[in-house]
Amino acid sequence: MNPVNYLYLSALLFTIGATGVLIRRNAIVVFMCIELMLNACNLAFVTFSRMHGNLDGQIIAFFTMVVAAAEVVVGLAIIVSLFRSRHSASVDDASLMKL
Amino acid sequence: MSFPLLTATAVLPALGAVATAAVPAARRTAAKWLALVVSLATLALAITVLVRFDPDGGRYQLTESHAWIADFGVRYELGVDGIAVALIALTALLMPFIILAGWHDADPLETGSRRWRPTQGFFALILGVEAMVIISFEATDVFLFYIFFEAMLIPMYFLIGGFGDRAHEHGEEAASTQRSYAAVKFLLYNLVGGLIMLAAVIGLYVVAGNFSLQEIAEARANGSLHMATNTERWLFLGFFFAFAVKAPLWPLHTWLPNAMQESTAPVAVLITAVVDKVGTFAMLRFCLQLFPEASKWATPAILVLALISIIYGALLAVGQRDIKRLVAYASISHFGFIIMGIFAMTSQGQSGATLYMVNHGISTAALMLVAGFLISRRGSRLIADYGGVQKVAPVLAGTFLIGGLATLSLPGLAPFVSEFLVLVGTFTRYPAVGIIATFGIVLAALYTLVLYQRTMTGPVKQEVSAMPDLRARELLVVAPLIVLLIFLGVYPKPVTDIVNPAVKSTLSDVHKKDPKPSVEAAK
Amino acid sequence: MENLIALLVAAPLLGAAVLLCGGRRLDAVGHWIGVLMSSASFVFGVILFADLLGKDAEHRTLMQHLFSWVPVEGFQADVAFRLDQLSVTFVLLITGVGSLIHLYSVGYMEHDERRRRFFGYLNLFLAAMLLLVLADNYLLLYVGWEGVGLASYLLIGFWQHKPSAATAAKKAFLVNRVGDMGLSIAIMLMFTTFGTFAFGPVLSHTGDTSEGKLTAIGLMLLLAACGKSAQVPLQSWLGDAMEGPTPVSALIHAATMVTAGVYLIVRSGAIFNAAPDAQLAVTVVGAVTLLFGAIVGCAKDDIKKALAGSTMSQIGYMVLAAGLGPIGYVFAIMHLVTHGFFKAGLFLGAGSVMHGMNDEVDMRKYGGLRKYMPVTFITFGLGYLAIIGFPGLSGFFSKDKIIEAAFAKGGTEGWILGTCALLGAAITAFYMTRVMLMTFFGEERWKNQPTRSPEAPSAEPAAEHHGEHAEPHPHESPKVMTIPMIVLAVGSVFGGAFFSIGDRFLHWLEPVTGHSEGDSPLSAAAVTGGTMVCLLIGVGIAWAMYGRRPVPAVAPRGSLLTRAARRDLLQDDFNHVVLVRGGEHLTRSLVYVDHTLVDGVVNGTAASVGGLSGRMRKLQNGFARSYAVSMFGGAAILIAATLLMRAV
Amino acid sequence: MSATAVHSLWTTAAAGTDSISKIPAPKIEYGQLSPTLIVVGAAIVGVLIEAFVPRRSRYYAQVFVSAVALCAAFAAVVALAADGYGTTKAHIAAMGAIAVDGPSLFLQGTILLAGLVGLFTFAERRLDPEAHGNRVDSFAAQAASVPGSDSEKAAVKAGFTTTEVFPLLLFAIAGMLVFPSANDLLTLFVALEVFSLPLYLLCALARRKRLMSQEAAVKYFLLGAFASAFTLFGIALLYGYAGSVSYARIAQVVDGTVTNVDPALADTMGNDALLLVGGAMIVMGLLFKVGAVPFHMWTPDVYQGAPTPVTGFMAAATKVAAFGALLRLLYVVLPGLRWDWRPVMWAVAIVTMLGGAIVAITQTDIKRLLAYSSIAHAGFILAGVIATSKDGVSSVLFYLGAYSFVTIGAFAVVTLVRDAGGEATHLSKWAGLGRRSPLVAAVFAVFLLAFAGIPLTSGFAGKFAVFKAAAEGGAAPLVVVGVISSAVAAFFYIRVIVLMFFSEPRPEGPTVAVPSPLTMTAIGLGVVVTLVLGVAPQYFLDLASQAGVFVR
Repeated sequence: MNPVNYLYLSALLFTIGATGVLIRRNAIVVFMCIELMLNACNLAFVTFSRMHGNLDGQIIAFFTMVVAAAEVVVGLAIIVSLFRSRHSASVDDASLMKL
Repeated sequence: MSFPLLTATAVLPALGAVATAAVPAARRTAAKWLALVVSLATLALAITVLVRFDPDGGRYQLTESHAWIADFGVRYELGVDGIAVALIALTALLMPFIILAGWHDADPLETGSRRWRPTQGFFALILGVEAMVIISFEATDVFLFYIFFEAMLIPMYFLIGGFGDRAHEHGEEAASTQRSYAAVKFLLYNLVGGLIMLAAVIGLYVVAGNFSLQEIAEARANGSLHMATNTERWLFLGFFFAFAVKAPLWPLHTWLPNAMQESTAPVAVLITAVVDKVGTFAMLRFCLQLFPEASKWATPAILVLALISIIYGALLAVGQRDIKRLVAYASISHFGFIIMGIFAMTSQGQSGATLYMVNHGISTAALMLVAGFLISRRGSRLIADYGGVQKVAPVLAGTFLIGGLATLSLPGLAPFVSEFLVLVGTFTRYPAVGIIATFGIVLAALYTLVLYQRTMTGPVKQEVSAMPDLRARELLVVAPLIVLLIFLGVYPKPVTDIVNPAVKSTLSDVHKKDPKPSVEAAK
Repeated sequence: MENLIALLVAAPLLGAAVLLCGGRRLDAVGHWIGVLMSSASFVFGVILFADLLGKDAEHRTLMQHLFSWVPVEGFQADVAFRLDQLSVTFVLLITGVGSLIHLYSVGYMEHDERRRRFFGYLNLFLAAMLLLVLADNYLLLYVGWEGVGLASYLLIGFWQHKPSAATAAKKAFLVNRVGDMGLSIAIMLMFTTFGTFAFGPVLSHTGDTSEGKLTAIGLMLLLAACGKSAQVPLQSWLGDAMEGPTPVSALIHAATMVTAGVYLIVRSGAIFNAAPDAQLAVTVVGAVTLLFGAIVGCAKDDIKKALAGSTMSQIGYMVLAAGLGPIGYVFAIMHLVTHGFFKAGLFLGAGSVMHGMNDEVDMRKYGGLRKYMPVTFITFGLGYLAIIGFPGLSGFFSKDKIIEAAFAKGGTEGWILGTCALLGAAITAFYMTRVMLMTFFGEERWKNQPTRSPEAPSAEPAAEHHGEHAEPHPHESPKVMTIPMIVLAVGSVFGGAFFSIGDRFLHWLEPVTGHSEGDSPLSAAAVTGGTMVCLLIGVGIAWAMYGRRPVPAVAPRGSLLTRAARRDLLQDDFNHVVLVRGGEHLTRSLVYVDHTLVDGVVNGTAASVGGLSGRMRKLQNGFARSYAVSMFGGAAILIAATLLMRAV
Repeated sequence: MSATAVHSLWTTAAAGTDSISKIPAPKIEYGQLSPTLIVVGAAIVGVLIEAFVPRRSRYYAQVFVSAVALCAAFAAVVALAADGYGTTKAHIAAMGAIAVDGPSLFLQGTILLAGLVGLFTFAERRLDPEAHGNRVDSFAAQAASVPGSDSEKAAVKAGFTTTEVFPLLLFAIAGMLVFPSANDLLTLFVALEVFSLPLYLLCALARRKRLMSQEAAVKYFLLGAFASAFTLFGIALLYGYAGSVSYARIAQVVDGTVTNVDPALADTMGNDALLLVGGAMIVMGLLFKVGAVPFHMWTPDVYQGAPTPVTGFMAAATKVAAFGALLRLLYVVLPGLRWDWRPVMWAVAIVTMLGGAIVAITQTDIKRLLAYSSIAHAGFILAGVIATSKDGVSSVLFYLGAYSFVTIGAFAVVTLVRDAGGEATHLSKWAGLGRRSPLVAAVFAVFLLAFAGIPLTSGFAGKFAVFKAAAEGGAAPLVVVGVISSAVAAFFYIRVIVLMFFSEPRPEGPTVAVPSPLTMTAIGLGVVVTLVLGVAPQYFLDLASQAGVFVR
């Protein structure tokens, strides 16, 4: 099967993720969408690695996972503390600062 | 390496400023005396410069040159020609009078924080301005000049915005808002001008590769540095715009009336008599030397603007109800004359213009300072609030009249010589312009005499009936200025002798010769 | 001997300096210092005059070069004096009459606490006036020219607390400034044409340049002369100038300063000779003014204003003569000198009358004063006879010569000018007789009615020292005042004869002004006869109107012309409507423009940037997702743009 | 560890000819990486301190360790530079992962100094009134406790302090040190995350106004993660394009010096669409970090919400690191694409300069004002970046150095002006400050003038440098726009000065707290640097211009 299709898929996933970020209110969901985008990246990496016949892409994919994990740790911490103090995880409620 | 006289002349007041600022709050008077002494010492140095300067010597004398910012092609280069010397002398001369006149202007009404020391600040800022003005007269490196041309704005800004006339018709609150409006207007106008000049300065560097006035001028002269016509014109406009704002030239003048109206009389003098001169001086030194062709190209337009300034300023002066505004518009008219003389490109015109800078400085100082004394007595700037002062304070009225007569350039007083030179110099090359400009002298008579009549003559107004005459300190400020006005009116030769050679070389920079008379009647 | 010349100017200048800076401690002696200084320079003048007389006619020119004044490249102005027959004549007139009037003022200003200052100004005036006539180049002359303007400004407005005086002073200065514009432009033209403006070179090279240029210069000089000598159209200030103390009117606005214009024209004769059109203009101005002034003089009830009108008209004669070229120059100057005597005398007389009449100036409140102030009456009368040209008195000679010269101009011009001159003579006779009759004859209208009635406000505050509304007690003035009057009267009686017999004056001035006999269509006798007839007619009418019938104490409404004449033939109203009102509107609108347009543009820009900022600020709405949108959009644009760059 | 190192390791294994023992160990020049390593090490020590040192002495231990570490790291940088690694011995270390050259050393030095000064402001404990008899800094007593809850009160009463901020700071600094010297895209990404994540946390730790602080953190985190996702995808695309993530390799492919393209890969290898889109996405990620329009919108909110010391540090150091990375990317990886990205960057620079300056005019909160001004400055720096010349690089380096100190100093001053509710950041409260405490006002005025680029301040020298470079680089219009926007910008700096000096003080106005020597040093250093770089910048310009060459 032509590996290029995987690229199309990853692009699709990335776009879905981005759209999710733009349209979803709940911080958690937004964050999940971001994770989705990262996964799309991983897919792309792996695919390219396959196409080029070198392993860099796959290695990078590992790194990305690690980073993403770290991100989750930090992100959830922040979001949770926000939720606890506001009893809402909606990113739109958090708009004290504007103008 | 001889004693760096020029640097000293600029550094002394700077140090004085720091010292003055450092004087503790309680010792207010000490700060005043310190400032006065420093300004006098500076005057002494300036006189030394005047003496050491040889009119028939090289173009730039007492030069100093040190490496500074190699990356920007900037050197610390100082040097004075006749024009600069004259203006440095003027600056140093006026300062003691300004300080003396502003003796009580900055005494704090209420004691604010223990560390709040307005008086010290006032005099420190004045000295700071003096230092910057002097060094920008001395700088022969475009960048060096630019730096102080710009930096000067900051102390001026605080002087205008921070210190105003005591009594004010709408109370202290309104006064402070108006003051800060004037200050901001002043700063923004000049900053915009300066930033546009900055672009031109950078452009100049890109074209020329360094900032040394002499090197560039030489390179221009011997053709080794060629500028494309359009480049030169754009750069010229960039420089000229900044100078025209500073000068100020119509239609960039509107900051001046506000600034002079809101600031105390000494500061107002500082603005018109000293700081603005940097603008006209820079036109002579930088615009003409760096961009001769563009200068000639722009001359017609500039002459028209100058002409408008002359007439327009005078007419507006007639229409003013505020003494200081009136003087401000009168100055605008006079700056029109100066700029006209510079761009007439004749030796009479430019010598006249330089002389005009000096004389205008002195005459405006005389008029404005006396006006300041008047205002401080009555606590109002409105002409309508005065009348019959002549009866109660004859000396004040007399000095005021002399100042006014100088402003309308009465023969026998200094400004007449310069004004006539400018007119003749313009007339020989542009008769029409010269004739139109001549109307300015009638209008000058109008606004001056109307001012004098409304304030000094007529029945004595109730409010002024108890007005004291000039005090010793005030007389000490005015008398020397008046003597100077008369002396330079009768015998301007000392100044012209210094200025003429510089003007000659400037004219040769722009490759201009005086038009020859049709009949060689002169022996 | 040359070095004395500077002293001529220096003496009164010193006096002025001392008096003005001296302060109160000089109040006691100030006036005597003033008199001393003026008479000192008179003495110098006489010495120099004698010295000149000693020389033969060609070498009667003394030059003194003091120092180089404004040296700039081609522009070389020196402080240098030239004393020749012309200037020495003026020197003597100025210092002589000046000294007399100084003396007179000692008495006249006795009660004024600012007398010291007054004498300071008078001295200043003398210095400036002498500088004017002694200068060797036009620029220095210009200094004197404006100097006298300043002095006259200060003296007209001497009583500054009176708004009318202050206004009059300002008006005088401004109108003169307009004239000065002409002078400065003339100097500039000279500089561009000749490369110099010293008398010698300029006047000797008039041949080398085009007539057009010379005409331009001539007209500009004429403009200057009009301003200084109160010639139409710049005459309006002279009437108001009478606000000044009477000695001032006598010295500055009758005898000396106002004649500076004539001096200028005669001095620049060479230029005018080479520019006929300019000359014609001069004659026209002269003729018009002499009629204008005369007519105004007929209608005024204020004695000083009446005399002012006559001054105007007499100077018109001089200008007319000066415009006639070499034929007239000498007579212009001659009339100038004689006029100096009798007009000064008349003014002093008027002053003396006012002095005795609680400073009343309205002639309708005079009458029959000859009994009360005999000396004044006689001196005034002699002056009167002199001015109307009574045979044998000085006015007769000088004016007659001018009329002759006018006819001698030849052609229709000659006829017209001559007729004007004759007409003028007739009117002069009329209004002077009128003044004479209303003042010294008829019933005593000042009896049993207080003076200073509202419609004739007093000119002099000295009244404050006399009772305000008391009935006046006419009395003769003190010696210090009468002596100068007597001296001047003598001058006005014999001056003319002295000058004319054997054409002394002519031969004296000829080397400077040159002279030529025109071919008059009329014989000298005919002209004289005509003049006599006009004179008699004028006097007759005046007698018929004011001598036989009693003079109403309140002015009758009078004919349209009379009312116009009372208001200076509406010339002032014209100025007011056109210049003053127009100017006010102009300035007011300009102030508005400066505020709204020039300033508005800047403030507008600032405001619009602020508004833009406010609108852009709204984008920052605090919602993270909308920020994300902008990032996403930005990224999209970035990518698209990059690709686009490659595409194109 | 770096990707290439790893992969060479793998590939050799895959070759599988010899036994594992033959695997050559990757060669790491520890000496040349020492600055980073020191900081990381110290951070880890900090974590241990948190774990084992009793609460009382944690604060001092942390401050001490961090200070020592930063100084040591800076010393290492200086040593390396002196050793010529910045110029002659500049090379690529850690098997192609890290470039040790002029720019990286210069920027690392700047970051370390900024970090040190930042550390001082972090450690300041005299500004807030003492809570229950123990000194407190500007960080939450206990981040986990809900604002206003009893647990929070208890934490405050117990005198808890979040000393974790110091290790976090060190981690962030470590990431920033790597960021500008990263020489392959993976390192770049990792570094990006390493310094971003701690910052996200730090933003959430304000003691006062905690809700705003948390909100700022959330916004910063979500948007940052969003941006880094873009970056990562861009990296993926570039990898796809070049078959490698090392800068050198990509650059070669871009230049076309690598010709032996496997035909099977023709549709990916050397496919310019991938290159352009990828490049654009990575650049976008970096522009987000520097806060360039239109990726700037997080800046004001985060600057306002974050604890002021963090804001100051962030504003200074993040810009330095991000611009360093941007420079390297554009000069080393994409020089071949100059004609594609320059016009785009032009547009970005212009909108950034103007946008930042214009919006700032109507701001009413001093921190937001400074945020917008930092946006405008990002625009100015971009103008230097666009010059694409050695002068451009050095001018940017100089500007960053000058700017970072002014910024930290300015924010440090902001921490001093306080009222009952903590820092009084609303402009109206600054009215008449010049009357109350002229010194503080004067210092702040100096910083503002430096921001405005008034001569004799470092701001002017920097601005002149970048504009000069831009003009020489043929970007004259950019200079004109820059000049105009500086004029606009001048307006609001002046507004603040007017407020401080020319308007009457409010009776209920804020007080100026007297700080400990720590903050004083921070501010004093800012002033000194500002004036020195303004009056005699030559030495530092030389430094920057020597450091102006990237190793390839």
